[in-house]
Amino acid sequence: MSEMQEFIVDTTNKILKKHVAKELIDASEQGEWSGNLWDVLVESGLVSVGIDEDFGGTGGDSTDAFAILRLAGKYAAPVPIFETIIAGWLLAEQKVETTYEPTSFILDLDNDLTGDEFTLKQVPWGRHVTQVVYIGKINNQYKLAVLPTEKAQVENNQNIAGEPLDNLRFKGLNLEELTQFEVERDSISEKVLNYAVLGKLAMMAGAMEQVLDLSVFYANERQQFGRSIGRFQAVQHHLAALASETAVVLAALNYAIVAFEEGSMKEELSLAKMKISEAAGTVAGISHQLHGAIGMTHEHQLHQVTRRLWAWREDFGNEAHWAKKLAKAYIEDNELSLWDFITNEKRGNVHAGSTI
Amino acid sequence: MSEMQEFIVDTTNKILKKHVAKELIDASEQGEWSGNLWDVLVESGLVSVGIDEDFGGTGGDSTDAFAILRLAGKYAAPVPIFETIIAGWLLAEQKVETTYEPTSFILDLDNDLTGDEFTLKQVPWGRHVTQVVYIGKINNQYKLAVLPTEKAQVENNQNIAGEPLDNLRFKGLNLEELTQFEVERDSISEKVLNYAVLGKLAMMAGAMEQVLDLSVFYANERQQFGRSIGRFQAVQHHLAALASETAVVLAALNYAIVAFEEGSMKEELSLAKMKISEAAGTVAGISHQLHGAIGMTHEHQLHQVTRRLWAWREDFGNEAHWAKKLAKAYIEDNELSLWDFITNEKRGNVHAGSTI
Amino acid sequence: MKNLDLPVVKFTPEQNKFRMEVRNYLKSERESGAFETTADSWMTSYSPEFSKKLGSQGLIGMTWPKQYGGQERSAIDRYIVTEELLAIGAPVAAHWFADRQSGPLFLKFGTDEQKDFFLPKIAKGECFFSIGLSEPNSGSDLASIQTRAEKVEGGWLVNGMKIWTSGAHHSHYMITLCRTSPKDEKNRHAGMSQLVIDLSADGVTVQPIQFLTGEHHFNEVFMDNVFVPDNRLIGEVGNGWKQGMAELAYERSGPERILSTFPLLQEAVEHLKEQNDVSALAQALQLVARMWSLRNMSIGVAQMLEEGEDVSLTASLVKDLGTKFEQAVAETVRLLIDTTPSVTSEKLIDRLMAESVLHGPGFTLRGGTTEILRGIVAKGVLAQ
Amino acid sequence: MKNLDLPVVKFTPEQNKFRMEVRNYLKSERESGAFETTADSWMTSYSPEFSKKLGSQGLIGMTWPKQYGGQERSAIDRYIVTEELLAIGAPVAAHWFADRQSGPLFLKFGTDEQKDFFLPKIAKGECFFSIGLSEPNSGSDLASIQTRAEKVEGGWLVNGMKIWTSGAHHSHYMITLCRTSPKDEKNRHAGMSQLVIDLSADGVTVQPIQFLTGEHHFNEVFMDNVFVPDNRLIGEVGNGWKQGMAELAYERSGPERILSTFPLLQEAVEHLKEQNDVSALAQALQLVARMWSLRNMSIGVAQMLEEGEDVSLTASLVKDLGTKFEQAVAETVRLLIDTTPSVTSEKLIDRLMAESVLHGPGFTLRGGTTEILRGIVAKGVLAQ
Repeated sequence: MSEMQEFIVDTTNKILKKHVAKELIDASEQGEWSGNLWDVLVESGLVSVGIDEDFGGTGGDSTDAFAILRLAGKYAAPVPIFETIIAGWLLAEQKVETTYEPTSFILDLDNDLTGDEFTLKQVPWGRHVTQVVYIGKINNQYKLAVLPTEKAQVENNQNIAGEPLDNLRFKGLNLEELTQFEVERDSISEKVLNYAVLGKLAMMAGAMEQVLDLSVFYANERQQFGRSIGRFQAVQHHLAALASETAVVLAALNYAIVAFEEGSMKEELSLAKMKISEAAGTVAGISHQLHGAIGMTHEHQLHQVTRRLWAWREDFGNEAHWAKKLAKAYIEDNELSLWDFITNEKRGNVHAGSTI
Repeated sequence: MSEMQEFIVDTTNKILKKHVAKELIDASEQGEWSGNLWDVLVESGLVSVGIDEDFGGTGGDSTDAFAILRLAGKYAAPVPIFETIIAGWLLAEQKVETTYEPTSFILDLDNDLTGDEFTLKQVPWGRHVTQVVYIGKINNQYKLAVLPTEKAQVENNQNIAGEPLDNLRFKGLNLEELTQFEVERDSISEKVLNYAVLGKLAMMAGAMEQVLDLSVFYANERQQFGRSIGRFQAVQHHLAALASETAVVLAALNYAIVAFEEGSMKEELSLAKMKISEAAGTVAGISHQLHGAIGMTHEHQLHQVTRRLWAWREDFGNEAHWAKKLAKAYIEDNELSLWDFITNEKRGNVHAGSTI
Repeated sequence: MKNLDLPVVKFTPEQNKFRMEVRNYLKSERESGAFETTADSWMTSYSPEFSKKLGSQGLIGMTWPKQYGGQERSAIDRYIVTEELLAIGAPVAAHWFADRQSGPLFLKFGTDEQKDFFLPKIAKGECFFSIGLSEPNSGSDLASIQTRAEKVEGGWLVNGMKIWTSGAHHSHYMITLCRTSPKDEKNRHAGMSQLVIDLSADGVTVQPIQFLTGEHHFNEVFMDNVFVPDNRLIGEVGNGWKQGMAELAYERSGPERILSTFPLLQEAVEHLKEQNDVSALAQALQLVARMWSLRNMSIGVAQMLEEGEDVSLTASLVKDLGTKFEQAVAETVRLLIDTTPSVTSEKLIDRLMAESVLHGPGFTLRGGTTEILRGIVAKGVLAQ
Repeated sequence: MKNLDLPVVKFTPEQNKFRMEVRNYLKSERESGAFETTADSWMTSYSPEFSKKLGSQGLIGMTWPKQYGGQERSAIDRYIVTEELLAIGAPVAAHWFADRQSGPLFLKFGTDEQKDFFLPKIAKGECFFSIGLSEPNSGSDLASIQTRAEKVEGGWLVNGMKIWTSGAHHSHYMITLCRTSPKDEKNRHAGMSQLVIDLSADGVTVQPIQFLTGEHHFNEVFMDNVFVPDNRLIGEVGNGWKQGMAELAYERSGPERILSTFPLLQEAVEHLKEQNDVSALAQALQLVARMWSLRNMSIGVAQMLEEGEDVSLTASLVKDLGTKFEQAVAETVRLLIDTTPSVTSEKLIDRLMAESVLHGPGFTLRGGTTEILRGIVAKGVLAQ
């Protein structure tokens, strides 16, 4: 980790530790906006990392941003930091200055906006963002466009983690007047998925770290039959499995991030998504078995991370979805034997720039 | 269980307990013929149960035969009793008197015997049987035929359990002169599979009972860190899982047998095969984990049953094979909702005869 | 090792006919809007109105003597009704414990007065019970409970606290395990008794424990000098542990240990059938094979219970396997069908998936954790 | 909780080139009939000729000083070679332990004379070692070993018995953990020492323990007044336990904990690719995703070992996950492709399946059972 990155991680950690209490997450799930937390993150420049200062960003690279998102996942920070960072990257690439406003994005290639009434379905944090970066068709042309939410009617909906996933009904918006850019379907889709999947994977890895921490704490703390439950073999097995899964998830994540940073990422994204989405359910399940009844209560913190794991593992397609995608590519585009495929390293001599 | 069946089970149990020692199985896997055991089984009439006395059988019904096969599986009896019983049923249905000779059968619908040189591949117990009931084409017509093995050249091969699975090269056999019967492809195939799958499932259930017995014995016997390993939580979990799987396998088997006996069997066969083949691997794996290193030795008895479970679970198609078959039928032939399908009981008012 | 074979139960034509009647009744109720299908409905879907309807149809306390409002039907008939209710995900949480545990407990250990007083009301679907067992820090070690009942003139004075009490905020009574004499370390299970506590009595306070979804099913029940008259003691003083354990056998092997997530499986199978997706349907049907086998087992145990045989081992086996199966449904289905699990979704499969995932961890915890069950089973098999 | 991140290792272009050289060499060896691909080859596929060839190619003892016949290459280079050998299922059992454990042990604790004497021969692929640890009834509790070495004039007199000793019937030496002073219940791991026993010495008897398949890999080694000269003691008297445990770290996280069944996976993937079976291939690739992640982890641990960091926790994690993965390969593949597993089959996939299934149970037993590893890990994480 570079010194710069250590500093960013340290700062982020301090901010989130201080500002994200269980009650804040509860309130957010009840519909409140975590305004204070958001303001602090904005002021610290954390919602615009990976964007060059020329476009109003904070600088740093995408690896720094993924490190921030990993912590956001760990603390279950109830703000659209993931969406804002990635929307910011997409806009900066179109040379749009970043605004520091809470921003969402949605990739919906089958959608075609026409006329002056249309709906965006399942927009993450829809009710709380001031703009949505939409990637889909407008009048039958693929566009990346910025939709201000001011005039949108919000239909509340939420994912399994209680995060907003709202339908936005737009009315009276002039599609011609939007900030918008023509894009090529496949390349924009790949780009958005690269950012989004990696970002979510980082958040999932962070959430798993938190699950492990909570489990270790509980196993040390909780007494039964006169001794701490960490001394029971079954509980030890649970802890070992949690530690194993977390470590292997980090190994998947870190390799994918390095490949991305170096501009050589190919199947690493699929493989990391496949492994990490699979691990999410394992980790959540084991931690609940370990925590017993207390972990099933709203009062305990565990569910705030496990529900996020259950939600996030499905985002942008779960492991089975990506496995099928990879299988198709493997059959169609790949001439290598499996071992050649696994050890095929084009990395090490590629050094693409990583600041966006 | 009827009194008659209790008597049969009791007799079989006594015979197998007395005659099937580990050394006998070892010798069989080395290629020896378990002649003594076979003779006792023949004399007791156990290889011809379920065949009417009119055709030289011992009487009794198929349920009795499945009870015998369950014990044969439990003791890993190294003789072609499964093959002989089922071949006997198939012949009796064609009014061929049963011979008490060790007999194998093979269902190979894609094979077409012509001329005077042909090969039967992977014939169970091929080297030790005097005849094979062949179900497949002869000169492009579906037939059930009896092939004497006298003139066949044997190419030794074996399954993962060390049971013979030999290629028989026939030469100079006059196909015209064989005892043979025209059969209808689909109905004969279904019939043979019904008998064969149920019989093998009974053997697998018996093998699982044996695995559980061996495991319980070992857990009580083996000492570590100064106490019997049955007192360790991890070992207890293993034992509980073994008992659970064995019990649920018996529940699957017994329901399928009753349905068969009543002539109402439909998807019960697939469901039982799917569950029991799945359980076989679980049970074998857990028992080895429980036994540790000793279970990996040839000296210990465990592998004689676990290797059979690993072999038998693949016989006549494994669980995935049957699941696909059932899925196709479910899509094509079934109008019921899942719950209607599961609870669809035509039984209870059907009383088909069961003696073959 | 004891034989693990269970009886094979064949439903009679009459039973199958009865099943179809119940099924059609429930379908028409659902169509008329009386309820919506949910996963895990027996734990979470509460409707006193619907319970009353079931009572009026004779579907509660079905096996009990007619003299107490029952129908004197067989355990298998009751099994059929239970299955149908769960398979359609009907709202049965209100009367569940009264029907499953409290009624049978009264029949076995209760006085005539208790039977006369409670059973007809339960059977009508008008009287709901909770079970007061766990306490803070008792964890899996129920012998360590501290709620105590002190003998006073004409009754008992109860002080203490129960936790994880399902439905106490709706129920009329709670069957409460209390210490009636001090703990004896040599016989840790002695000295406990079961008392029926009126949840509206003075000194009783019910406080919600929010479920992780924010839903309210569980409670803490505080008892501060609650007076319980002598005629509300069940069975014998000091015999509470044994009575309570017998009660638990009823709850281990029923269809509710297999079918909690069945509505999701059904929805998934219909979807895959429509899609003609043989490969994915095959994987879903592998779950059906597990379920079919488990169901055979569970019906076999029901039959043994009916015949008064000891099912402590086999019932534990069913629960261990069944609850794992219930969890496996969601984890398998999500790999076969793309969903966005959400309790607020308008898509049925998304909602059932959310319910199944969120409630999933509880399946292997409630009614004896996996660890406890496996301990019981292991001791059972090792001893044989 | 300590951070579980491991270093990300990027192979350099030189390393990738080296990998291709090794791969091409092995492929040409296989084509020329020098060996057949097998699953679990590092444990079961024994060929002194092939070991010698590898030695002559500089592929044994690669990281050791040139002065002792090594190549002074990096741990990552060695990692690459190990991977390539396992992926192709080459017969490497003969020299495996000498290369992996005994050599590094001598380098760390051995005398100059020992290094001079043993290392060059090992590196040439001409000197094979076994590891004498387990004893009958020692089970997982190695502190309870009873083989004892008594000090005599000019050396030690060893009496006792070792069990599960891989390859002792082929090996020249066995590094033997012995008691050199009586057991102290307060410090159970004290008083043990490591001696190099010449397996051709007087008093040594090697008896086969047949593997469940009938194959001969394991042995019992009896030592009856075996004289071991002073210069065959490794390291310090009484320090044998510590030295031995350090040795174990080398064996926990290597590619052999991931790749034992890789030949089967490769064969299956090729088959499914040919069949254009997207759905089944997707399931096989889910295994590949696990393997890729594990491999990243294993390489990270190798890097830490190279840097002299403590890997006791992380190496145990790799082994626990890796061996489970190795087992999962056969259990998954069999559901995707119809096979008739048979060691005598002419069909490669049937044979690889048989080998993988039959050896499978051993993966999670050898080198520390799942139970032991999980205990180590749990204690590790609880203490942090």
